[in-house]
Amino acid sequence: MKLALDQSRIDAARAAAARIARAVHAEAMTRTTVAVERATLRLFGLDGVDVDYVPLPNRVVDHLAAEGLLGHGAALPFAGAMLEHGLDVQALGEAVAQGRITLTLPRDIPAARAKARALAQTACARIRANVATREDKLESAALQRTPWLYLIVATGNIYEDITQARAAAQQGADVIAVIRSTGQSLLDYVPYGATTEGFGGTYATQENFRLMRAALDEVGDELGRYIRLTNYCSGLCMPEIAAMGALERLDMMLNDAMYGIIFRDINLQRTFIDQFFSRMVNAYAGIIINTGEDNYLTTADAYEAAHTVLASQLINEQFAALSGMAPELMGLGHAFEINPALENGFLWELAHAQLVRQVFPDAPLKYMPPTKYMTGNIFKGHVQDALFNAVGAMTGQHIQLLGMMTEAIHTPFLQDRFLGIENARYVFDTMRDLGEELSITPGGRIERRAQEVLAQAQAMLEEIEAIGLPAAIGRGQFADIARQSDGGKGLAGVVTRAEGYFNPFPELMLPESLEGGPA
Amino acid sequence: MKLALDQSRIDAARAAAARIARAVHAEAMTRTTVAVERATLRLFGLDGVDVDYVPLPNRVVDHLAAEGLLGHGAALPFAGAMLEHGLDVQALGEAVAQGRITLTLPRDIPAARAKARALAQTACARIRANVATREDKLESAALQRTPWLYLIVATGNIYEDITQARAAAQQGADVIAVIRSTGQSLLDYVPYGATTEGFGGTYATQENFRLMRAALDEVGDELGRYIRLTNYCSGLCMPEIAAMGALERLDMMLNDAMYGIIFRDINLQRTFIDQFFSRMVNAYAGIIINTGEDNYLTTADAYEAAHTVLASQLINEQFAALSGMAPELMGLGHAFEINPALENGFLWELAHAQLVRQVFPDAPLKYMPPTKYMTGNIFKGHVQDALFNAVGAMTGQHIQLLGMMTEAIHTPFLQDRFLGIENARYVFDTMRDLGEELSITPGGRIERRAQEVLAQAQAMLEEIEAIGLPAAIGRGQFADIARQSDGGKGLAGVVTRAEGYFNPFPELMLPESLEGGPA
Amino acid sequence: MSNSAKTNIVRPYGDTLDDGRVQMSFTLPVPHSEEAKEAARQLALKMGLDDPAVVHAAPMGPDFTLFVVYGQCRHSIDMDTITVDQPEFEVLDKAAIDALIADSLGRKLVVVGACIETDAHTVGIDAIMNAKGFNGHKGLESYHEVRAVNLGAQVDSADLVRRVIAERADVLLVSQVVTQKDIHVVNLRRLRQELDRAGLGQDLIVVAGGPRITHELARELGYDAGFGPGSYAEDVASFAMQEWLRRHGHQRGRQRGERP
Amino acid sequence: MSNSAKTNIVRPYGDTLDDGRVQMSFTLPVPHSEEAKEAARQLALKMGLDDPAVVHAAPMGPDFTLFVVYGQCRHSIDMDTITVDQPEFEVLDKAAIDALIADSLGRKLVVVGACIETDAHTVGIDAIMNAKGFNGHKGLESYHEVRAVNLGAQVDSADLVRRVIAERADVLLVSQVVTQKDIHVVNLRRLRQELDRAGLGQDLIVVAGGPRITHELARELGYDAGFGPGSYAEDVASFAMQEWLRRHGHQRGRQRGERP
Ligand code: B12
Ligand code: B12
Ligand SMILES: Cc1ncc(COP(=O)(O)O)c(C=O)c1O
Ligand SMILES: Cc1ncc(COP(=O)(O)O)c(C=O)c1O
Repeated sequence: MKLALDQSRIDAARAAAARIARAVHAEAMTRTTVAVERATLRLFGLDGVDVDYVPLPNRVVDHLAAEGLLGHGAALPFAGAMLEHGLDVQALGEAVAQGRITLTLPRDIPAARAKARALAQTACARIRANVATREDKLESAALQRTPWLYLIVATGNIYEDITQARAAAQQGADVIAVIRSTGQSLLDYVPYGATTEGFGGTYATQENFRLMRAALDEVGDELGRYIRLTNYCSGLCMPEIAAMGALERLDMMLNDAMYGIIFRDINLQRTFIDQFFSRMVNAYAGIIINTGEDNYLTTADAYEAAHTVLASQLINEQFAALSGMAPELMGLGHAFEINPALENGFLWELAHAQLVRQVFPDAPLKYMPPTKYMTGNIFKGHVQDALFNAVGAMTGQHIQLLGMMTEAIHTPFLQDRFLGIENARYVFDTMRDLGEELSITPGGRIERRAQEVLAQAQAMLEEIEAIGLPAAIGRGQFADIARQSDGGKGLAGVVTRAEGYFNPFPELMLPESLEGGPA
Repeated sequence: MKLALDQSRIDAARAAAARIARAVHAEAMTRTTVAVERATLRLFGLDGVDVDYVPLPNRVVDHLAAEGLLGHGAALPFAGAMLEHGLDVQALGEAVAQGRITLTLPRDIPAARAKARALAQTACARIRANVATREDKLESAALQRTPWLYLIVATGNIYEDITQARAAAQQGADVIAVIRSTGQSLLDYVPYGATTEGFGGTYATQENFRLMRAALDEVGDELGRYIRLTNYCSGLCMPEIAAMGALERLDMMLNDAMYGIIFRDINLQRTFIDQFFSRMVNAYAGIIINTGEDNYLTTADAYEAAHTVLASQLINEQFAALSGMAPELMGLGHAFEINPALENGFLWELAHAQLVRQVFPDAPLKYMPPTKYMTGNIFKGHVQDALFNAVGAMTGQHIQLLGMMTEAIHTPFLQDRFLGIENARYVFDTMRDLGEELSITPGGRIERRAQEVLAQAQAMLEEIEAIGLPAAIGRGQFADIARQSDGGKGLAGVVTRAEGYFNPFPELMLPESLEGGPA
Repeated sequence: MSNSAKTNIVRPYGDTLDDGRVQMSFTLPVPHSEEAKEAARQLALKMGLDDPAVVHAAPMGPDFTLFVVYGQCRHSIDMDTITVDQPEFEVLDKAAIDALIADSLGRKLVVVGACIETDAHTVGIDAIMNAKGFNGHKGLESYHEVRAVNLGAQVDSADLVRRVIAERADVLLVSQVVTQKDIHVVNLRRLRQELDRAGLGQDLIVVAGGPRITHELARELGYDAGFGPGSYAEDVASFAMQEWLRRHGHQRGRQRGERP
Repeated sequence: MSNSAKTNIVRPYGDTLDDGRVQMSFTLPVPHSEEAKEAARQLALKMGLDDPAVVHAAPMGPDFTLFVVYGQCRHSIDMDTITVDQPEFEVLDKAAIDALIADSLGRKLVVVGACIETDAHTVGIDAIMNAKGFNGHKGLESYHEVRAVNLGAQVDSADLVRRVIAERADVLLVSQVVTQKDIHVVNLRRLRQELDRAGLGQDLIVVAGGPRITHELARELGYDAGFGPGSYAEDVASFAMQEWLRRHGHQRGRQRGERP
């Protein structure tokens, strides 16, 4: 199944997106954020909380901010103090939190820099070891056919999540995503330890990551398969969660350059800085990101706004590239969200899914199920999910987030997930080679629709290029939601880089070709 | 969506089927059956039962048989006696049943013949009036898009059936089939009056036909639509049910040349004679027949035995043609019955449905839902039905018998039907023009499969032609079930036509071109 | 239903009046086995299903089994005893509402709306408030005589109360969509407390809405009305204005709300 | 389930142990309205569901409404009290069964099978009896030491009894698939009477089967065993031979039937 598309339009759209992303990136590189610096400390190995349950990375970064040092980055003052006081990472963090040590700019900058590099190298070694473990496990596991079946767990309790995730794996899930508690994205710190009290999801904590990773490895070993783990690298702590995920061998992360701005009203400047760092870490850790374009279609109309999804994917692709991410890690998101009452809606879904497939031939596309038009009618919902699966099968999607017939009712029950998997497996097996055996009628409705969406996306990107991405977001071009550059949460955490700002990670993690990478 | 098919194969297969049917037909035309003669009397207007609830047509025909007169047909002795005794149809029937009159061969044969013709003309006038009423109602009704949604009711109680049928019509059903009680097909008489005690279905009686017809007309008028009514013109009373249906303005009839032989173990000779007469009546009454090839796939495997469906359809087509039926009334049956666990099963279903569509371009194909592989898992079942609907939408089927998610559990509940309709409407609307917008990859799996099935059907028909249809059925070529010419129920009701056998209906009902039609 | 005229006692309907048929599905945390099926059957019996048939039982991993059960429900409901607590108002159209406001207030009706606390599901409140509306029903922003202030997602209760005071709101609309672990109840309680603390109990009309919000629940939590799925701006506005008139001593024909 | 080791009392499981969640759907013969939804909710309460939520209500024509309801079931089941009445036998394979027959009878075991009265669903009985079998499990016809006589569909009970006598059958297998209005019970009773009348109570082993036949029901109706969905020839043959041995005074290790 192939659409005849005008390659020059694709190229032009992509080039516009590249220029859009570069403009934002250049601006972002002149600043840092509290979250980037906390993530740096976490990668150094700083963990734990103080008596008030405030994480030590927050304590240290807040301290640096109070001392007016944050523009220099956390790495130099912290590494310098380690050398000066002869303390290890954790001990120094605790000392700072307890007010026993005040951080300063190190006198011996080169030594501090070397120390910071060494700490970063240790982190990188651990992350590389995780990558190697993943590769080993994948090699000895049974071959995984695409699409991978991606299931969410969302009980709010990590232990109950584990029960659910084990069962889902046994039922055939390839990927488990632990949905985060409502509201965590607005916390300017990462909660600590194993948690059992989330709403609509479970807190993302490093311990929860570790527990779930171990459980999935265990059940995967039993089943002779590798079960991928996903969490949310999103919100005010995006870079820290990237760090935690890299350290705990997560395999995928929800991570979008614009989602937080639009859907969580997180400050735009903050988000662009944070997403760069977090994607760099994700790329280095071999973590596939999942972008969130599907969300646009929950507020805007999926038929009218289809082109905004493509435009946003092209922007996300270019931001990811600037973070050193290969296309093989770009799980660009899109969704089956057209009103089921629309005549020929299935044709438009097919057109869109195939368009995206062809515009991003190497990306492990993530295809999202119907949510907005799901209702309490679970029977009809199950059929909506089946048609979603059919489009996935016909267009060769890579990651299929399975629809739940109870989408409009509750976060999934164990049996909802089981029935969702059964639905998907049936459709994918019975339609295995259908995509190959059907062609799209040239010049027909499907092809014309895809061409139209492509043309609209190109036009949109050219318009955004002219006014700049922040202005475009300010006009509500995505998801019908408008956000201003100075609005939203977390702007206070954005700091202009001082002369001599230093962070050891870009040098180690970015490919040579990129700005900030190894010289 | 079009398959490249070798037209010469289709022509050869059809020609073989024509020769097969003609051979059987020639043989059948030398005999009559108790059911044909009872149907003749019913068309004359004979109705009612005796004190033991034995229908008067049975009493009269049994009497003729006892008198050794049945080989002459019922028409002449009966019409002659009417003249002789000056009685009307009903009075004469009652007199015979009460033993007050003994029927004989009329002395004045031409007068009796004229009387019989006059009675038949009255019947034909009533039937033509029914056809006109149907056409009027269809004209003033809202345009019906294909596929027509065909729903069954099967409570066993005609009044409860009416409640269900009304609700189904309100929900969107285009066709209502009243399923017959288990075992009625083996009764050698038609029950009488309104009935409330069937098992797995409701008895087919003329009164039940009338009640349901009136109810559907009423709800159809309310809705501004014409709701078609279907019943079973099958079993030992096939010709009588055809007569009843024609008189009560049914719109469709399950009516197959071989189903009774194979699935009800009804005698083969009896069936071939009965089916001719019943189809002639159906054709005259503008009643679409539904053939039963779908049933083969409930005992034989749907993938392995796909070609038997096509071969049987070609035979049914030729038998129907010999009864004067136009292709527009041939609702040839086929089904979506491949094991859902079979990889690429959907492709083979698509291949088959499209093959049948192309081999019979003018026939209102009747597409049957999954039944055999339906289980107590209603959720999966609903998805199986959705994919069945998808094939129906893509291949342009004409009559879609809707699947019920509770197929493996019980005859449909009201809500099962509602959800089945909702499923179908969603799929048909969202895929409205999908068939047009997709082409089948030339030389691919789907096309090769269709070609293979066609070739197998051709080979099978050529083989059957060589040995004759009765022998082929004797070898279990259809549905893996073998039946012998002299076996099964109802052989005793077959009578060789005597010299001077007369039945007024063929002359009035058959087109000129056919044997038995007007000179 | 011709038969049901006789009596108002109803039972579930499969394919025959009063056959009581219901379908159920559930999971038991036990391995798939004959014993598990029997347990499912007995559970259905306890629920008052006669002749329960376990028509499907599937292992979901080694520890859980899924069941589909059909049975005949012994229970019935007397429709004559059913009363539904619904907000009392007559649904007016946009023009009538505008006219009513102009007549009675002589100024614009101020409506503040928000999706509170951690909840970011704004589609529902937007459907009511934004000009565009929902399903062809225009939102409050498009009403001439309404000043609609939609604060959007994740609005902290305390902030909201400050804003209500600042805007001199007549009506406050609150949306809650996430209900896991009854978080919506917690959030709505918290807001009610904040409102009470600020002394906003008297004049302000406070309405809650969302897919799992019922009028009953809203009343329990101290709100003036609750609106569920399928609500439109004109419903809320009609209620609010008629409530305003009631509070301010005006009279109007009362009638149970009906969707047009 | 780590937790459930503590106790054997189980409740339905949604996403948390003992949350009791169940799904239901049913129809009420009333028009779609708020009152109808309330009736559905109250019905769920009567069934012992706490906090029932009517998540979907759709009019099905003017007289009926469909409901989907979720709720938390108050009832629980103590797994320790569950006993299942099952035919007692050890499942042997084809070769072992053949050997057992040859050893014990010294002649072929004669098995007559039929789908009785109006029922024409032969696929089930064919699955057990015909050589081809079902799901890769060969049927009795293919057993060396079995003489299998499959009479097929719609066999009249009186005819069947005559045939059983004529064939000197050891085992009679009866299939019943249509169950509407309990027609299977009527048919099976009738056959049992005919068998008794013919004095076939003692020696003949009589087994019933079909998708809604349970061992319990079969025993109630005077049959030696009942087999439901998923039965294979070896199950029936194992049972029959072991029952034959019991009746003829042989002993064998008894064990509850388990699918291989
Ligand atoms: C769209 C959507 C989102 C979007 C929201 C975008 C946005 N800006 O609103 C995004 C993608 C951001 C999102 C995120 C999440 N979501 Co969400 N989401 C949905 C979804 C698909 C549709 C909701 C919707 O828009 N409905 C359409 C509107 C028009 O309907 P409505 O809200 O009911 O409003 C109507 C009435 O209720 C009423 N009404 C509503 N409010 C008010 C207020 C007043 C005053 C009045 C009078 C009337 C009224 O009038 C409206 C019009 O008739 C539902 C599933 C579904 N199909 O329902 C899940 C769902 C609501 N989400 C859910 C969850 C858990 C989340 C997350 C917490 C998941 C996570 N952990 O990441 C996040 C976090 C969000 C947060 N912090 O709150 C769950 C909630 C489960 C539960 N019952 O607790 C649902 C049910 C999905 C699921 N099955 O898991 N979600
Ligand atoms: C195939 C089929 C038919 C075929 C039958 C062909 C044939 N020669 O058998 C045809 C098309 C002819 C047919 C007709 C009818 N059918 Co039918 N049919 C089915 C269908 C689709 C599958 C049944 C089947 O073959 N299952 C596969 C076999 C292998 O499973 P099984 O029978 O359960 O057998 C297994 C076990 O139960 C057990 N077993 C069975 N018998 C025995 C016996 C012994 C001794 C032992 C040990 C074990 C055993 O072992 C088998 C292997 O594991 C079902 C729906 C469904 N999906 O279940 C409807 C179904 C059974 N039919 C039904 C009905 C109502 C009819 C009709 C009455 C409809 C009508 N009014 O026209 C007719 C009349 C038939 C008649 N006179 O009996 C209903 C019965 C409803 C009910 N519960 O009462 C069903 C459930 C469909 C529905 N939802 O309406 N049917
Ligand atoms: C990219 C992305 N991040 C995050 C989320 C989840 O929201 P939250 O930020 O509240 O965790 C989503 C929604 O599914 C998403 O698509
Ligand atoms: C042609 C035909 N006749 C009749 C029937 C129904 O069976 P019975 O003959 O028992 O009414 C079917 C089955 O669906 C059929 O396809």
